[in-house]
Amino acid sequence: MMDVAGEMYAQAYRIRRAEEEIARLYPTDKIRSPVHLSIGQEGVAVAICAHLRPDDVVFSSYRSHAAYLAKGGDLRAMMAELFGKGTGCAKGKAGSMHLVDSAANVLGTSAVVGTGIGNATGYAYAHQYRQLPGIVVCFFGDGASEEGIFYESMNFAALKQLPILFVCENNFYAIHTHQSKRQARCDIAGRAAAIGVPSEMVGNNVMTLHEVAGATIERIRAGDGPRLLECQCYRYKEHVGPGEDFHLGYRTEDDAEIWRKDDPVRQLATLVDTDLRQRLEAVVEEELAAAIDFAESSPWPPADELLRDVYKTREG
Amino acid sequence: MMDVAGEMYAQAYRIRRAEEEIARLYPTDKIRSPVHLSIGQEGVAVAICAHLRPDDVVFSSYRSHAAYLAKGGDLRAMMAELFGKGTGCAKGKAGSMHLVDSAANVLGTSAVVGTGIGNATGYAYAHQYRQLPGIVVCFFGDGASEEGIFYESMNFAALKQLPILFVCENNFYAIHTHQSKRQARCDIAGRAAAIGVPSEMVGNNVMTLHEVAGATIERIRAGDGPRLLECQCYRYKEHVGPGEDFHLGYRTEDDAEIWRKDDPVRQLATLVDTDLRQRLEAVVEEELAAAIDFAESSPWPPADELLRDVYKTREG
Amino acid sequence: MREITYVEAVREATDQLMQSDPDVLIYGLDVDDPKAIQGTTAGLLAKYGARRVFGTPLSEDAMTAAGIGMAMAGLKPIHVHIRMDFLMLAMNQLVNLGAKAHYMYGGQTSVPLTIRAMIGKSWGQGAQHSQGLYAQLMNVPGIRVVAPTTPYDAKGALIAAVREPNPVLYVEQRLLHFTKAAVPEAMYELPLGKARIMREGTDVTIVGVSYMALEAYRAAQYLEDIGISAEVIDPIWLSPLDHETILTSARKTGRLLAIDNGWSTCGAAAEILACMAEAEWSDRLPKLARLGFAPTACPPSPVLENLYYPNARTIAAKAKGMVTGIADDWLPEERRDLREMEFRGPF
Amino acid sequence: MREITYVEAVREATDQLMQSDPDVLIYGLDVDDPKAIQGTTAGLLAKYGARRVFGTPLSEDAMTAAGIGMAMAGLKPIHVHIRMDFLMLAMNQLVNLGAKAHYMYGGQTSVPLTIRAMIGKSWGQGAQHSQGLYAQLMNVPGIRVVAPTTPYDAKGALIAAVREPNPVLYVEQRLLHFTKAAVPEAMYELPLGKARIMREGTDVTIVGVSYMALEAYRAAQYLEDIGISAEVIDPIWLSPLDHETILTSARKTGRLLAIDNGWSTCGAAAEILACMAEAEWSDRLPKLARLGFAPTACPPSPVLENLYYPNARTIAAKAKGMVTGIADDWLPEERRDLREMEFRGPF
Ligand SMILES: Cc1ncc(C[n+]2csc(CCOP(=O)(O)OP(=O)(O)O)c2C)c(N)n1
Ligand SMILES: Cc1ncc(C[n+]2csc(CCOP(=O)(O)OP(=O)(O)O)c2C)c(N)n1
Ligand SMILES: [Mg+2]
Ligand SMILES: [Mg+2]
Repeated sequence: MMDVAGEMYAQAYRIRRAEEEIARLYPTDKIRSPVHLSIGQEGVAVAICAHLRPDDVVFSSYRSHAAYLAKGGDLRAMMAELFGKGTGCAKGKAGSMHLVDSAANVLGTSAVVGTGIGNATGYAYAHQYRQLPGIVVCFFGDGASEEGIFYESMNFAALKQLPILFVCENNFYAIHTHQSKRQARCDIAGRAAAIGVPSEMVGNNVMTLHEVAGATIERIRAGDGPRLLECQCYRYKEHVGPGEDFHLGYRTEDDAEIWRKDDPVRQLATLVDTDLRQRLEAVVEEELAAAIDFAESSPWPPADELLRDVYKTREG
Repeated sequence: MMDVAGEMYAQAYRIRRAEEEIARLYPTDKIRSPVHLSIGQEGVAVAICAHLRPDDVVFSSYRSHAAYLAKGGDLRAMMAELFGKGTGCAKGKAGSMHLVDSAANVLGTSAVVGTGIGNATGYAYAHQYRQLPGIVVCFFGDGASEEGIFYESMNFAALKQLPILFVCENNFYAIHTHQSKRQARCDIAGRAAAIGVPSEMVGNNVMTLHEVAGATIERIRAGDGPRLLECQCYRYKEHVGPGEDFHLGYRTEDDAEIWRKDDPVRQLATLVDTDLRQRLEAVVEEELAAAIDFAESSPWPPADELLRDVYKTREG
Repeated sequence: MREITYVEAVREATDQLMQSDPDVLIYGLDVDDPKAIQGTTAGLLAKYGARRVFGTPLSEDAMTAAGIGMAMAGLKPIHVHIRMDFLMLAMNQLVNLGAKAHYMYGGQTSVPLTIRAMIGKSWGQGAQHSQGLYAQLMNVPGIRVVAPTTPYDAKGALIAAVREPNPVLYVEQRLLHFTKAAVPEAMYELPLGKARIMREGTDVTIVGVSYMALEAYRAAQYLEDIGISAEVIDPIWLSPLDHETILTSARKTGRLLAIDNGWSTCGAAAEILACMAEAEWSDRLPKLARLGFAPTACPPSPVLENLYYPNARTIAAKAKGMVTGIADDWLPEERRDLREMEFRGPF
Repeated sequence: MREITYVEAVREATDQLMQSDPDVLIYGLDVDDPKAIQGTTAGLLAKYGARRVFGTPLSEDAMTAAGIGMAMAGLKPIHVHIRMDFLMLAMNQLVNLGAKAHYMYGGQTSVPLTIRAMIGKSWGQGAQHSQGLYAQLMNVPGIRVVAPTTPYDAKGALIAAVREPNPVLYVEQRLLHFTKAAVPEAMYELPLGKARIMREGTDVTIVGVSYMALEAYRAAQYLEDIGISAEVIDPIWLSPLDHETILTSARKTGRLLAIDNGWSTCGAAAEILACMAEAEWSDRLPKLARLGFAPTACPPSPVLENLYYPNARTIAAKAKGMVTGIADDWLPEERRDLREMEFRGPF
């Protein structure tokens, strides 16, 4: 059996490569949807989701490719969705920013910052209500933690002791603005703790995060209420789109270099022996090529899809 | 010259008596506006406003009679407003819940909980922008601190180091629900501090609060940024209306008794000698009777007031 | 049949819904407090416990978000706002998530969430406790809007709303809470998107939204006194709106007056007029008009507040003008039996 | 006269406003970042400093509240939202405070706040980055709404908005940002509540809101090709709306088609139709119709997105049906010179 590092490497490599392919294809205009890539930050989704079970539920933001894939979302349906095809995970109605795969319990990715924090909290209430064993995990950015809904949701989750893990992917920027220009005290974990959600800050080391996440999730599963992990990470690409953005001047190549040296995918690669690594990579490459092929060759949604799904039809 | 305790007693007695009169008159249906009385909580507004100057600005909620009067708002205009008369502070367009007296710099009392916190923060930004010496003081309840706008405003005020004092009048209840049923951690001052606003919790002793407030306001005037005071207090009357509400069962007479024993108006009374006290009280009684008379005898607003002030007319 | 109040109709519908479906729950500020939202949630906490009946922190944004999350997980929450004005804090979640989730997730999820929101009136409640803002959600596809007027419809509409697999804004006007009428004990549902003809007539059609349906009904009685026969329609559902019933009536009478329970600019009355304007008309030119709240915030002073709202007499006057073609300053003498109910709280 | 883009017109107006009035400031998410809100705030930070040009935390509710507070203190802030969709987080402050403060405080305060909000379109931006929600604020008295279409109007409307002593929602459509036209260098203001006749015609009046005014203008060219003469009106101000100009035109042509830049249920188009329906018409029966976004969230797939919006050709087809009385499936051949501009970001 493959060990944890191997599994995480396979997943991290898969996410990295899928997004690299998206970036490569983007200039062809086949993907007509704004894409927010996680390249550089994949370690967070991978380390957290390694502890999740199928009946655990994930919410995320518009920067959701990593969480979607790490939780088991269908890669083909994701690619087709980015291409706007009828075989996409939402039949061409989601684009990149609203990925969904309810079979894998990937729900509620949203492009209005912060919204999912409240939705995930409600979902966790439903789990508690029904005494379901699954927990809810909600990914969001450092910027999202400034929205009122973050504060209100933390309070409610703590008040009701809900089975939810809040994961703040702190990449230090909201678009081009550094956290220190937006937050009076740069301590998101501390804020959550003051509201009543026990919290921890974790650096960029994937195996450390994996360990902390394991212990944290165990507490949540044990009925010990919500937790927050503030996970430091770094986005290599521009905020939206396939390119780089160092020319904008809000951050430097040197800043990035520090993080690149500690690249999460490479961190994991070094833990896997070469043979296995090559086999895992080959599998990913094959899956990826097939997914792109599927997206390319899939049909457009039919015109009557425009007005389908506006309202759910009542059963019975 | 009268000492601080004397001045504060005069103000506290004035507020107490004005609200007692409102409660007495209410059953006559002359005051056709929902009233949220501060009886029992007057110490907070009195102790804070004792430090304010005319160019300092006060924002408050629907429970604003105390802050309005303590900051120097016109009593006659307030009474007339409660009676719905054209001589009211807002010509009959405010009622009890939106008292305003811009000459006294009493602004923005609002019936949607929490809204004023953000407005006051913006007002403080304008003071900083214009380098005005006045500070802004914003009163709100424990319930208001649960709204997202509280969190967002604290962060912005701290980020910009604004000249503002946030005063949370913690009377432990939002309508009939105790703080502990609404807040995961009952530590509003602690929450504000974690966001970046230095904060302090103060009990029901008026002179202590007066002292703490003095030191705090001095720091704000010195340009040291925002502060929050969480002031514990207790409302004797029902949430809205002139009566008592112990029959509802959400709190007991015994709870109230503990606070009544330490009544803020009485605290101050004991610090003033009998002679002076009687003279101060007589002045208040006279002012109050005249104000009620003024309200009674004032005319209704004319019909064409209905559509005046919808838009401000442009000058020039 | 027994007569019960609107409050009791809402309470009973909630009780029966909770009894018959373990996925139904009710929450919102103060739903579990001693006053129990005018009594509409009375007894539910004792019967169903704090898991299914709970008050919340003052956090409308997150609590709306949570309701959407619960609904996505298959529960059928009822979220209560004691004032529609506070709904403005919930707009982001309702417009950007609740109304769109089913569509933008390609049908993979749905949001069977009911939002009860109450419109205040009278007794100087003023600018922020009196608004009828439902049209802002009529503007948005993906969410239903229902505004029942009678106790019978209150019960049937709430049951329909909670069973509807999409978000529904359920509009209550607080003066209606005290009205009483015959209501069946068993559960029943109003049909989605079906208006009710409250009174037949031949000279003019008056459509009244929510409480304004009652005022329209009273107006018809004033009009009858002067020999004008008004047909009164309560649309009940504002989204979807029953164009057909309204149009059929307007075709018959040749005149339509729509009374909003809010501002009529871009309001329900504007929508009704626009629908009529778009319809096919043979040769007879229909007369179309609307009334709504005065275009300003609501003033608390009683003399101004009185002028702020349309009422039976001003509606009758407007309708008479449409029928006679003469715009004079006629106003019917107030009939005691048609007086508006008085409101003195609770708030 | 020199030609400049809409972006530059907005930037120049802001610059001149800030130059001429020390009380004017501009703030909002990312106004001070390198992309400078499509360039509309470029250079302002360097020129006026961080006190007058500042980005904010992600806190739309409090930042709107703060703008209202600043305005109450006499400043004239411009608050920028890169998406109108995010305005839903600001509704409580705009509806319950901003629009009401002047009235409910008896005229003692006022709120000269300008809110710039941009409507996205194309390139799969999808459900939450594409909404035209301005009608929700048209519904509310106390706030103005302006939606300039051309660079000339963009400049004149922004100057009018900032000098207006009441809150103003200033609506931009992002496709318009790239259009170019003659714009005077000096400061000038559009008159409040005045529409513009973009093109005279005799057979049908087409009113287009914001970007849809351009599509209506193109539609008129398609109609000209088949011998139909369309008058095109850009209302510019949605609140107050210029009923008079629209009515005069509709009386002349006998037909009016209103094109919304959002959903038309309770939308601007509904309001325009309702106003027309209420007007006095002699004997000739006017034909009234409207088009708007398809009644659903916006789908990102390009084939569906194309079907979602009215465009010059579908507008022309609708207008032709109104004029000829025949509803067939005619659509003009697309003319290259009348093609919609393409949009590929930035977002
Ligand atoms: C409510 C809202 N406000 C503003 C935006 C515009 N916006 C899109 S992404 C973004 C930055 C979010 O930063 P963060 O939460 O740190 O996430 P990251 O992009 O870094 O993953 C902003 C401001 C938005 N989408 N929603
Ligand atoms: C946004 C909003 N939500 C709910 C209400 C209803 N409401 C009115 S007062 C109140 C309680 C507020 O409690 P607190 O802030 O502690 O103030 P207090 O009344 O104790 O002075 C509530 C929930 C409201 N007015 N506004
Ligand atoms: Mg970030
Ligand atoms: Mg309280």
